[in-house]
Amino acid sequence: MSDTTKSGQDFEAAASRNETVAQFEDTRRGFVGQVQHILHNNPSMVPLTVLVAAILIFGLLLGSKFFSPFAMTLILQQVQIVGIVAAAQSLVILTAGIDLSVGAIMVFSSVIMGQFTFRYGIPTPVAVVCGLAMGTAIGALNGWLVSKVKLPPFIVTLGMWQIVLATNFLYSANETIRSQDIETEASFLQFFGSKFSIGGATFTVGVVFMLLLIIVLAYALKHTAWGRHVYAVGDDPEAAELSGVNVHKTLMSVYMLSGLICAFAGWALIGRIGSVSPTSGQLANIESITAVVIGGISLFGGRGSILGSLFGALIVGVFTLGLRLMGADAQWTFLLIGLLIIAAVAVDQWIRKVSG
Amino acid sequence: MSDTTKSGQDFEAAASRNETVAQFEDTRRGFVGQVQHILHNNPSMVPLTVLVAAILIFGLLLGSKFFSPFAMTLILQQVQIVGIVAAAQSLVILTAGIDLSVGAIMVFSSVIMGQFTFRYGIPTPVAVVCGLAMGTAIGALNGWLVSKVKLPPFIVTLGMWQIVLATNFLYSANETIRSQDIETEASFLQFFGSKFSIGGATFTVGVVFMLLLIIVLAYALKHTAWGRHVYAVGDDPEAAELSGVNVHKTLMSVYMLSGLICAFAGWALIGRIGSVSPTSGQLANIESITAVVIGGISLFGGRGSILGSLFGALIVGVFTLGLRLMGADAQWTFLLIGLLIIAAVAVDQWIRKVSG
Amino acid sequence: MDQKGIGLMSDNTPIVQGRGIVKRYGHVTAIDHSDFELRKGEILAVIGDNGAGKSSIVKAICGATIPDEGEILIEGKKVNFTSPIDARNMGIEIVYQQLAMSPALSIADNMFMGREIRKGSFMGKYLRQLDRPAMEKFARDKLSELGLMTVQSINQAVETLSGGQRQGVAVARAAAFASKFIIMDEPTAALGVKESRRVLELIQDVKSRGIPIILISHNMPHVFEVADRIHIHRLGKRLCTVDSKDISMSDAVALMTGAMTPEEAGVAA
Amino acid sequence: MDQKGIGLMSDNTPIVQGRGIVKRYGHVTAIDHSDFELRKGEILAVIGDNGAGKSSIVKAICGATIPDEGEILIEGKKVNFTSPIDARNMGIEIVYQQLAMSPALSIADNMFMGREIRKGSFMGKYLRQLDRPAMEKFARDKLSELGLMTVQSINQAVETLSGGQRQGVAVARAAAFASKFIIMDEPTAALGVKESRRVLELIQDVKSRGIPIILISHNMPHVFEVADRIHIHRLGKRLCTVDSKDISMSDAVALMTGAMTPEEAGVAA
Amino acid sequence: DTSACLITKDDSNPFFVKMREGASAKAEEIGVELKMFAGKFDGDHETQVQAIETCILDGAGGILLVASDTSSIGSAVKQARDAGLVVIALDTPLDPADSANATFATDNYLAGKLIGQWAKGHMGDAAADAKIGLLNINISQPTVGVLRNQGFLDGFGVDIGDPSKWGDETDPRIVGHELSNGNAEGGRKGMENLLAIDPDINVVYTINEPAAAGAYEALKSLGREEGVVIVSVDGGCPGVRDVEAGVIDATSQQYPLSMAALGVEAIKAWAENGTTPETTPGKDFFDTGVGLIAGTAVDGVDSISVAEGLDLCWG
Ligand SMILES: Nc1ncnc2c1ncn2[C@@H]1O[C@H](COP(=O)(O)OP(=O)(O)OP(=O)(O)O)[C@@H](O)[C@H]1O
Ligand SMILES: Nc1ncnc2c1ncn2[C@@H]1O[C@H](COP(=O)(O)OP(=O)(O)OP(=O)(O)O)[C@@H](O)[C@H]1O
Ligand SMILES: O[C@H]1[C@H](O)[C@@H](O)OC[C@H]1O
Ligand SMILES: [Mg+2]
Ligand SMILES: [Mg+2]
Repeated sequence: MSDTTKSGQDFEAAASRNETVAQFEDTRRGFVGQVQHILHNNPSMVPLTVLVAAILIFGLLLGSKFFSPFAMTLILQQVQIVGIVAAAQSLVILTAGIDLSVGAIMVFSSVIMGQFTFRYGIPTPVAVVCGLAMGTAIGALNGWLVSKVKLPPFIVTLGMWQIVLATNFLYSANETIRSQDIETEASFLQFFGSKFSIGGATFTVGVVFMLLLIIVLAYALKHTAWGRHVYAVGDDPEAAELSGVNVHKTLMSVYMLSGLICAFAGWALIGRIGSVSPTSGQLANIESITAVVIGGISLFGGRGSILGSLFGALIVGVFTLGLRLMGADAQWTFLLIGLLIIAAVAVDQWIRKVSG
Repeated sequence: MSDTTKSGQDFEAAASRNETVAQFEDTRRGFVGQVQHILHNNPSMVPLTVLVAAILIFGLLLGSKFFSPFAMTLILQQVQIVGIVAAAQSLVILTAGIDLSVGAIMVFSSVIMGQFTFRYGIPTPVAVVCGLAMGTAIGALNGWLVSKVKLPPFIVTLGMWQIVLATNFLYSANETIRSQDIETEASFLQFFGSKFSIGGATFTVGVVFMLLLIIVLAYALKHTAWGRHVYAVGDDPEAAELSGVNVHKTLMSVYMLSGLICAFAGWALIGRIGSVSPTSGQLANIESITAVVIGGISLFGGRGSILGSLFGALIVGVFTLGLRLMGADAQWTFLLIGLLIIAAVAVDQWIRKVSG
Repeated sequence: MDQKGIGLMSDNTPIVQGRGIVKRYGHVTAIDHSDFELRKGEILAVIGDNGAGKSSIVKAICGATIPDEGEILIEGKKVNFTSPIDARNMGIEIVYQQLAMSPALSIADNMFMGREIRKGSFMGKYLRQLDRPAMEKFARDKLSELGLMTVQSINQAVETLSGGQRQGVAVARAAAFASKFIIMDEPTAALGVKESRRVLELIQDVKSRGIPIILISHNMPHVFEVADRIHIHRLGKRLCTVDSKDISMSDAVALMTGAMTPEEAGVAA
Repeated sequence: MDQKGIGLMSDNTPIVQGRGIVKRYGHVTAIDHSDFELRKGEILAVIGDNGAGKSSIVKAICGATIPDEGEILIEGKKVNFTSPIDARNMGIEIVYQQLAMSPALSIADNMFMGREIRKGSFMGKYLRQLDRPAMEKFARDKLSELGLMTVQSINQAVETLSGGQRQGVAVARAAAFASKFIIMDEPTAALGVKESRRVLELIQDVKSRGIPIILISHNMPHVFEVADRIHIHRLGKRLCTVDSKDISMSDAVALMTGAMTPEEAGVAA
Repeated sequence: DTSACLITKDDSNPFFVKMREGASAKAEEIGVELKMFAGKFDGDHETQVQAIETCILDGAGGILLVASDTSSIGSAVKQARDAGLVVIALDTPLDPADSANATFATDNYLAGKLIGQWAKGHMGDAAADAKIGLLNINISQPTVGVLRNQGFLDGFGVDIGDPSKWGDETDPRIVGHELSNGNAEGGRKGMENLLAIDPDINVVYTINEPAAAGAYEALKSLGREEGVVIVSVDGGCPGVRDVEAGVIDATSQQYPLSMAALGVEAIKAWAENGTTPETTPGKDFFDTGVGLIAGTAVDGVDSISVAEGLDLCWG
């Protein structure tokens, strides 16, 4: 070391190496401490806990009416669309963005799939691919405006929402394509509605798709470089750029993927409602954002897990069905869901605080 | 200085005082440079420019039909509700929050004013005060949840929106109080609708209220300590707290004021539509946020001017009326408003960039 | 300046005393049963490795974080600060290591944040109008005293300042308003040679006004230049406090890095 | 290391050359027709007052900001960086004054941001799975080399680190990955005595690998300890560049603060 | 040349899309210049007020109005009439009906009552212990929704309590009121919820045909599509084809095209000679009629065949 200190100050020589890594004693308090630690390191554990608690409570209150394979798979089917859209929304929100156009992209994609098949006689699989491409293209436009023109995502997607929805109505002339026609002529459009049973419980392709989608995205976000970049961009885009992340590419990939996932949601929507209806999906943006935030993803970006969004969507589904089964009427259900939203996030906050 | 350097390092003595303040030469380029500088220092100049340009263009296209005192004051009347709500929304957004419950607070307050008068026979002015108090109370609840329980404003107000709206429907039993009844029995409720003329142009009390409100808030935000604190909290709440701002008090004041202003908007709403209708105001949140953001206030808080929000509301009003008069049908109007939202903010961004 | 408070307490009551302070962040114990003491009229330096817990302990003292255990006494009276505003109301000012400014607001706005001056006129009394000229003049004066000459306008947003300029603003703010004591967490870290000099002078100035100072710094020459006593922090604890005249720079560094124990150095732990 | 590039250029072609660089921020001119030059294998210190424009000029060199005027040559070839990624792809690493980290991500994630290591296995090839153990080991090794012993876990989020710990991570990252040259903007500002020592050693290490370094610092002893040449920046311009052996610390400080002119000091401007 | 405005509740509902098409066709035929406006959603009162103001400003001769808020719109309508415009209400009578110069509308209560009577007749004795699910519009309970719902229950023989709201009935045959937002997605979800409450539901009222189609999907996915009576309102072509296919059992058909055409003619007549049309005897508006379309006729309830319905359907 002597040669490095050619004009170093004397006292600094006293700072000799001390190779042991410091370990402060860990004075955590047994079981509770462990639980808190787990919750702290797994942000999606909180909504999962709320979800399980909600199922148990409604199960106790309602008995087998609620605790049946029928009711459980029904909830999955009811949340599938919101769940898929929430996956797209999660990606965007992780980058500190927000996507208000998800519902419009979804319904427009489904209209493209339907109209291309029925109006122009294009083979159904090709029409489906066109619908998926349209969703991706709208997502790309969103991404370009956010990343290149540097407009706030809220504004971009607010504008795009209105543009896509108006285009959707103008193009479709608001015409519904009936379920029976699709079934006989283009049943591939209803592919996501196909059913199969596992031990008394009925699943649809759409439900399986939702679950797989979330798992794949959770993997990609956690275990690939792309995923790390998504978090970094959401955390602090400037820092990310300076430290070598291609912020533009990352944002483009996120918005395009979001558009594509919404288009898949559009396909799943046809499976669920049988028909192609241009008026669907009007609440998809609010519902997906609700799911994402109940699921513990920060609206400021960079924090949270996509699994949480799935749990968030399921929590809302469980409460809605549970409350209806308990006889709450629609207005009361609406009120209680409002309370639930606040309460779920308050619980989350509280657990995080306790676990420090 | 010698006594302060009892063990100072020698070389430091060389840093003698040099009292002239550095002035780098200013190489700005004439008129354009000046304009850019003005725009840069007055964030609301950009939306104002867009507004004036829009008025001129529609004036040229539509002639006196548009360029008349009647049309101009009509626009003011049409934006008054959104303008008032946007003032409330601006305050909240300046603190880096968002208020999705504005419309619900507005309509519920108006229902309280109406039902208290008609259902319980309370004197109208007292009923109005009760309505205003209710708005403030809901705002306080929002503020408390945001500031004390530390929940994200998006979630708090999303939940509150549903809670207040459901309460509104439950309480009012979806009953409209008819304009004729109000006129004969409680005309004070329609006070904001009272008209007076200045040189061919007709103004309503509601319009004047909107303008005064914005002026007062602009003053308070710019010239009082409270205003500085609102900006500081929106900029970086932690830094604000550390540097001596009572963040809790500031947030409470903002949300309560927002609630109160929304309640005033509810009163103005009765003036505008004549009746008390529990189904009004469902788009007030989206419309007010649109106005605020077109007006140049950052959704990330701490930046922008409340005057901008007024201009933002007027821009949307001008475009809507202009497009309608030009015969664009509703879907095309939506589509063009969507484009406008994106374009207005893109222009804003561009000007800011050029003026660096 | 709280003359009365000083007058009432017995002469050797410390201004600040911390006893057995503990602060944990999840698995990390940032402060581990540490003590702390600041005496009347002194400059107390706090030194220690990166991550030793220096910032954490001064934050606990001024209410910026709430410790998990332990008690804090100001002039012999137990206090329970729940926010830094409580501390400020007692005349305690802090220069935070991560500065605590509102980036979009101007230098003047930042200096007066939370204690703005209102106009004396009708506008000020009834419409609560701020006295901007007064605030700007004050801010300009304080920055000039520090020799921060390259600041081009007092109405510049803080986010447009260089790192060192920002630090200068924070130091000027604390020095201008403190009446009980000042905590400075690495106030010269980003400062230039000239500006550092000014800050050290300012610290001496403040001391001569009778206001004690806690100075956290990694710059040993600076520490030994101004400090009366040195609190050496190591692994979350106070290792020892020594008189700056009784110890050499090398021993101080050896102590704080663990190359030497207090016994070896001949100082009391 | 870009051996080929070095081999091809003539011996006295500077590694980096900036000519007539201008950068304005609205009314503020941060760099005012300044020149800049870094030579092969040297350590070039950049000194100057707070706000003199030091950070601005090195940001212009590495593409973090785009200058309004002037040209930049790397190894004699004109470059137009539009993003710091361009610079990084050429083997240029920067330690920014405001650090540039993702606070919520771990130390290891931050060190490998933008150049993550994938597993060699099927998972890595086809499912693009990251090789976390490898990245963590590498990160731990680099931090240990710097003596950043108080970091408790390599998976800790950067936001939970102390100011100095963060700086250590940034320095370790740059040193580990640079192949052409490194820019360090006040790398020891927040560091403790021991940690600063390690950084200075590291700088010498890097130099001995043939990689030149630009070091911005306010710490004169550090500057004179390691620098070959000193670029003195004043009021947005390069005042002069001097050999560190040809000038005393006092004269350097006098030059940079304007107390002395280059002529008085007997150095060429 | 006469100019007129058509203001609908929204322009995403096919009902209004067709009404607009009918109005433009008629306007072109008889030489009326027509501009079209719409609320942003069904129930958007503010935008309708703005549209009325715009029409006044634009110097239109008359307004065809499908009001979202039938009583609140009164003051805006008065303003228009004071400015010399003729205001014709379409589809939904205003409150009071004489706020408008004339009205061409469906009697929505009657539309509901017809499907209620038909369902009762169709089920015969089983109606006495029917299990009824209702798929309404949305939580703000707009008047059309209330009128059809209460009309249906009345027709089915349920004591409806307060006729101005749904949900206050005490008849044990009612399983529940769900919301559908008038679309297929909501129809399916609402139906699923009703089935979770009571899987034995056998009568389903729906606010409109998209909601009915959604309800059918829910039933089908459980293999319950047979044996449940689904009734609806509107008579759009997809809806009538759904009756043909047995998806919907009966629907009350409305005639938006004729409403629109009659309305345009009335404005023309007003402009030319200041006359307004007569009201239907016994009602305070001109009833454009409701046709009950059912796969199988029921004694005592007038209905038309699917084939006739397809001739008259509108989209
Ligand atoms: N908010 C936090 N969350 C988790 N850990 C934290 C937090 N703040 C500090 N720590 C940890 O506490 C320990 C002490 O940090 P502190 O900032 O007090 O160190 P310091 O002595 O001021 O260091 P430096 O000289 O680098 O500023 C560090 O190990 C740090 O990682
Ligand atoms: N983004 C910006 N917007 C406006 N002005 C800026 C911006 N960045 C820097 N400046 C100004 O440019 C000048 C030079 O700043 P710079 O950060 O380069 O100084 P520096 O020499 O690095 O100072 P320090 O030693 O304090 O870090 C300063 O006057 C600063 O206020
Ligand atoms: O009659 C119409 C009704 O008023 C509206 O709300 O929905 C479409 C039609 O059924
Ligand atoms: Mg510290
Ligand atoms: Mg700098």
